[in-house]
Amino acid sequence: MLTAIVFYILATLCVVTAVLTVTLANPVTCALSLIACLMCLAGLFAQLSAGYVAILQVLVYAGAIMVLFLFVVMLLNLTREEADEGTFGTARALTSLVCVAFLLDLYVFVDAAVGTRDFTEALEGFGSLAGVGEALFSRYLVPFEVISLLLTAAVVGVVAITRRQLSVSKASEPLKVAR
Amino acid sequence: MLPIVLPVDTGDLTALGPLLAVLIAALGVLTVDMTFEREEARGRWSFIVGLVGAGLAAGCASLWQWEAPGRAILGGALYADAFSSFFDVLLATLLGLTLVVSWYCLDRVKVKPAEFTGLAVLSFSGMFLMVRAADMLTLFLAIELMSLPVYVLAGLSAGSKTGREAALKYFVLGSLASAILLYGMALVYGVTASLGYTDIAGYLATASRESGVENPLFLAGLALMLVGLGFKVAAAPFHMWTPDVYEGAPTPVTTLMASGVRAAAAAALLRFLAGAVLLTRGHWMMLVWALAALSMIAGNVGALAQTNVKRLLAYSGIAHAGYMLLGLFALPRGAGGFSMYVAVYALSVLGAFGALQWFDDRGRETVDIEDLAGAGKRHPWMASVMTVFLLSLAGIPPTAGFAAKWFVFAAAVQAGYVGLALLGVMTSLFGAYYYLRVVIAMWMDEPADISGADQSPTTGLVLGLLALAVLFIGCFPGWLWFLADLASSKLV
Amino acid sequence: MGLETLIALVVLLPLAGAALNGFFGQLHGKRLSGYLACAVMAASFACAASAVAGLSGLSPASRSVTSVLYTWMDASSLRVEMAFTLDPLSGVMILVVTGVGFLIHVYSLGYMAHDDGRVRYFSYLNLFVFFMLVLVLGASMPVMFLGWEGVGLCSYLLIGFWFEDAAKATAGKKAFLTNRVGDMFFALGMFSLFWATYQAGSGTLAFAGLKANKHLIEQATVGAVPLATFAALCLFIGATGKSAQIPLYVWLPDAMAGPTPVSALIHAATMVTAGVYMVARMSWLYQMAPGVMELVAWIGALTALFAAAIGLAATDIKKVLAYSTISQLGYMFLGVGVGGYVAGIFHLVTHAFFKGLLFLGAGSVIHGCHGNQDIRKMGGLKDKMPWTFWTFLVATWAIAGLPPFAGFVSKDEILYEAYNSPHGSLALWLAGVVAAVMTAFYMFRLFTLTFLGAPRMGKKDFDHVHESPAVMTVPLAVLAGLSAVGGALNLPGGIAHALHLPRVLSDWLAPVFPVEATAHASNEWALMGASVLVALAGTLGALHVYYRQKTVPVADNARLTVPVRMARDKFYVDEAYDILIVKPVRGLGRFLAGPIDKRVIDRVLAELPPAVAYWLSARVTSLQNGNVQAYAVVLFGGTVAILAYLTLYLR
Amino acid sequence: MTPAPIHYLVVSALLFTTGVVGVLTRRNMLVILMAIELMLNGANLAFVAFSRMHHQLDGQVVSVFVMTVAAAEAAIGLAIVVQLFRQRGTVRVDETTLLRG
Repeated sequence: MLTAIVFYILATLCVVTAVLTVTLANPVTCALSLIACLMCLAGLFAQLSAGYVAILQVLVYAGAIMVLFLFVVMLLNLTREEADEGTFGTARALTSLVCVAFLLDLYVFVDAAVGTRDFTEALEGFGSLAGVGEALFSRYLVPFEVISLLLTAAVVGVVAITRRQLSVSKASEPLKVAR
Repeated sequence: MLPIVLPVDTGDLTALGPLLAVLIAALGVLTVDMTFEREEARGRWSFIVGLVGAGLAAGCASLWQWEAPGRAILGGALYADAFSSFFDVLLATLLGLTLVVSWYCLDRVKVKPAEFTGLAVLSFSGMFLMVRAADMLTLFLAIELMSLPVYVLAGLSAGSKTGREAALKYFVLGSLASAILLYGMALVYGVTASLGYTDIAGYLATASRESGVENPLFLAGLALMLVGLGFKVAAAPFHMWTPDVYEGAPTPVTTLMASGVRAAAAAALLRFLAGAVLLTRGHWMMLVWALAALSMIAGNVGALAQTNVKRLLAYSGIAHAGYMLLGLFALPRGAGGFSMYVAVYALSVLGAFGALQWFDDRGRETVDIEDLAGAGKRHPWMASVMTVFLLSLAGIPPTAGFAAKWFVFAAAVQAGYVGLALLGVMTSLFGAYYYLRVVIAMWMDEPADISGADQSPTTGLVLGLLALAVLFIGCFPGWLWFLADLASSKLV
Repeated sequence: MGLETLIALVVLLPLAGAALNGFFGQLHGKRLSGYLACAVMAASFACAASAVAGLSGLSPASRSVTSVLYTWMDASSLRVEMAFTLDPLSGVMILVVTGVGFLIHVYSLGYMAHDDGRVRYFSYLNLFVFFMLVLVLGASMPVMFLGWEGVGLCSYLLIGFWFEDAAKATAGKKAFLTNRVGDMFFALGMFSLFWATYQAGSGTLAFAGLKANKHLIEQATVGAVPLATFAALCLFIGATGKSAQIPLYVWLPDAMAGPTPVSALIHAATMVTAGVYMVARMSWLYQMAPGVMELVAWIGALTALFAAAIGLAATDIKKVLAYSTISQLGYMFLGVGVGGYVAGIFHLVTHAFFKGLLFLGAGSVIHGCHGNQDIRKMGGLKDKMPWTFWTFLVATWAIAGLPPFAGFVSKDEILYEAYNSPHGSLALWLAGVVAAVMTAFYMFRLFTLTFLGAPRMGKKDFDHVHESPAVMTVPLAVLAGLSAVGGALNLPGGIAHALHLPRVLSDWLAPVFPVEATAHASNEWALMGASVLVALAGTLGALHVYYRQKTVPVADNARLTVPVRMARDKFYVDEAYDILIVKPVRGLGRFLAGPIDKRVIDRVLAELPPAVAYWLSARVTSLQNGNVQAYAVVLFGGTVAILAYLTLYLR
Repeated sequence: MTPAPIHYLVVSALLFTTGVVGVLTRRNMLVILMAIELMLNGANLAFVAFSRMHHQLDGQVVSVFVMTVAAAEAAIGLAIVVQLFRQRGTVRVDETTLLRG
């Protein structure tokens, strides 16, 4: 019973903050509600016996990615007009309707497939750091290596794309700063 | 403490040779980038390292025992089979050619050679992974590894007005497509309880009709994955980004996007649909049918009104995605046609963009057809080379494009999809029209003030050899078909 | 040398010449490139002649030798070999192609002597001959298609060889477009034939294989239409493109922009006859589709009439010849359409002689007049250019259908077939006869205006007119000889019978064509007499108007009667094409390209259910061009559509 | 009522769709990037829920990877947006429409 109550609270909060993220006008408040949403999601992960994922969710998302977002939002220091979105017109309403259709479709599929299924009792240690860690380093060794490349690519990419600005201002010493 | 057993054995490493070669080259380029002080040396050495990597990759791939049965290695994350070797050779060739034909153009479009080479090689390592991915997770990561550097590359030109816009558009749409792909993977995982292709195929083979391919969740997941992969091969209606991004990105980057990225995406699509999913179920084919038809129509019709060569090639690329999909209708025989089409298209379009770079001596973002006017008079050699590539794209004998089209059309006709093949024949009429418009402009119009005079002879030579190869494949397509068929028919 | 080797050599020698000139031409020099090109042509002709001689040594039933170079494409059940078949029909064709081709190469040595692009020119010309030989020798439809596309390509390259003015570029575009329409139908016909044989378990595209499986093709249908009819129709539309028949003829007159020897070789003697050859090659298929045969005959007859009518009013020497080519091609189609395959091929051969000669003669005139092509500004060239004059007279004589030259014999045979064949009719014959009058008329008009009468050009220009060098006049003389005696190849049945002479071509081609010999009707002499009379009428009419009355065509539209003016403006066909086809196609392109990028939502969604559309449009217009979100909406819309389809499917 | 897989999947679908709505309708590129994060998280929730349902760790592992990918994607995306902002002085997608046709 308690699980159910917690679930409904978390789920409601999660969805409401998600909706707020895409509807609020100010990017800063958008980012903040996204953080809230991700936190609630971490709670849901925990409920699904994914403790490790839940912790990572808080650390990586709320701790790192969203900070990056907030940083950029502040950096760009958008003026009022820039940030302002204008009214929610018919085209957007219609687009949203398409999305609702998508949602309904999705629900039909999901409900037909797993509508009646229930969770079985979780085994001891399911979703723990040890379990996930072992999977990461055995079965998922290749993806794990790929992710390191991916991060390298991201770093190189970001450096490359932002370096230009630096070299414009400090032409003599472009690289040392970036690296 | 849990015993952690790394699932690596030395036999696997030989199978991974091409991938490792490119990975090492990528790291080598990064090292070079950090080692040398002078921009020029950085550029030159990273270029050399990249080329060596491509050469090694091609060499390793061709050492593979093509007749050997394929198997999953490294804990089931990657495949080692003839299919990946076929695409290894292709991708290594594309990488080498991309670097060579772009080399002299980078300066003009104000992209630093070291950055271009580094990101291109990284992107290519993603492609090498894509064609051998054996589970959905690896596939997803490989796609991201391929895409992220390209997003950056599109916006890398310092002087470009449109590069960053192209990068943004590509990024936003690419991320949207990736997310859709990921959601599809989640749904498929929800049904099959596994990420591996083999398990998915096994599940489908054993499951009853109700819970198997007819499972609604599975269908929805497949559809979403099709969207994600369809985006990368630029099949309609997921193609909208192509013209804008191809036009806005610097031409060397467009070259890479049009050849390498799409070849890898097509290979991954074939591997997934043919290997993991038993594709030959009627209603499911209807979807592919619709995508193929829509792509052929949208691409060919869209290209008609274009005056910008890059946009024109972008639209035509959409049409080519449609022709490729034709090969999917006659599995398993069509698989060879599909792979061959991908290879021929990638080589031809790379040549076309390479020649475009050669002509565009100022590194402009837009190259209009009229800019090429009279090229035949000023640079008859290069104009001939460009003509060969365009004819190949148009599918006119005796170029490779005709042979490739022949195989996919024949496969579709044999499988009974006559209507679609006829649609292909008819839309390729449009194709001939717009490609030949460029040809006519080059040979019959008054010369424009395009000089291309101080162009590199090396680039010209490489493009000339590529054109000869395209003609050679057109005259003797048998060996390529044999390899493609050998590599692909076992997937199914 | 074995026959197979000879056949391969016939094809490959011109390719080698093209490659040598193309790759190394700049090295071995401009002068040498021409001699090299001529040498390979001579060698190729020699090989062709000995191959045909070898073929004639075999028994008539076994006169079909296939030389397989290698397997071109092998997609499991469909195997296409790069193979060439020499049989009596292709034998005739290769002799014409290499023989006339050789003469035109020699002529080009003189004609192109001062052109900087000579190396390129000879390289293209050799390449063209190669593709033409592939076309006629190809043992299967795809190989023929290879040649079919290849000759088109070379033709465009050569049309655009001199690209000083924009009109030539437009000419090239027109040629591309109309030919591609034809090519598409060719491909459709090819695929439908493959489909029919594949369905029955023996998929093939080799001519021999298709012919052997003709019972399968006869049984197959496309919807309610017999497949044979469908395929024959598609192939014929393809032929109209290549052979410049109604409605796809518009490109040929414009193709005259190229150098004149090119017009002679490609747009008169060889390439444009490919359609006729193809119909003859597939004669067994056409026999299964009598309706299509009738269409072929009528299209041919109408084209013959229509083009001859335009020829009456044209004033450019090459344009007159171009329309006359279209008209003569119409005759050939009339011939094959009524089942007179031998007659059609015979006319093809004689036409290659005299039309090649006419074009070369015209080239000599243009050469001598320093580029002037307007016959209103010529006249009196007779004494200045005696060789050209006499040879041109022979050719004009021949094409006008005056006995005893080649054109008379072959045209007479077509008219004879048009009247007497089971597929023929009085109406077809009449159309042919009327066209014959017009032909004689406009040809002698051309001849008179060019060579006779007083010069109508400036005195200074006239003084500079000179005869062409021997390298050009000798080919003229050879072709004149052939045009004069070529009729002996296939004497009219009555004459042959009376003199106990063989009908060489008929006997030679007998193994190839379906045996449907038209009995020697008693009306043969009457028909022949009628032919002579109409040819004479046309000739005398032209001489009367242009020689006796010294009429010169005028530029002023007001003084022309309406039909003449219409004829001179080509019946406004180009304009009609522009309005009916070019503009719609472009418009379609714009219309359909628009939605994809421009105002995506605006157009794509607005064209969907109108109720939704109107509601949308106001908001939609605010979405700008190139808006990434519009693209995203289409992407996601596609996704939703797929899911919706699956939902429906699951129901 | 104890939450069953379907409940989590509904939440996941809602998150994903909300993200799509954001991508399709918001003009501010930064918010669009956030919306993409929402979509990825929706997929993650589905993975974790299925993982729990099947009693099998693969789904959780995927979600860990996806977080990393999201970080990389966000970094690249933000860098592109910042550069575009420097060049054009705007972060509105409807104002970056030079490329069209």
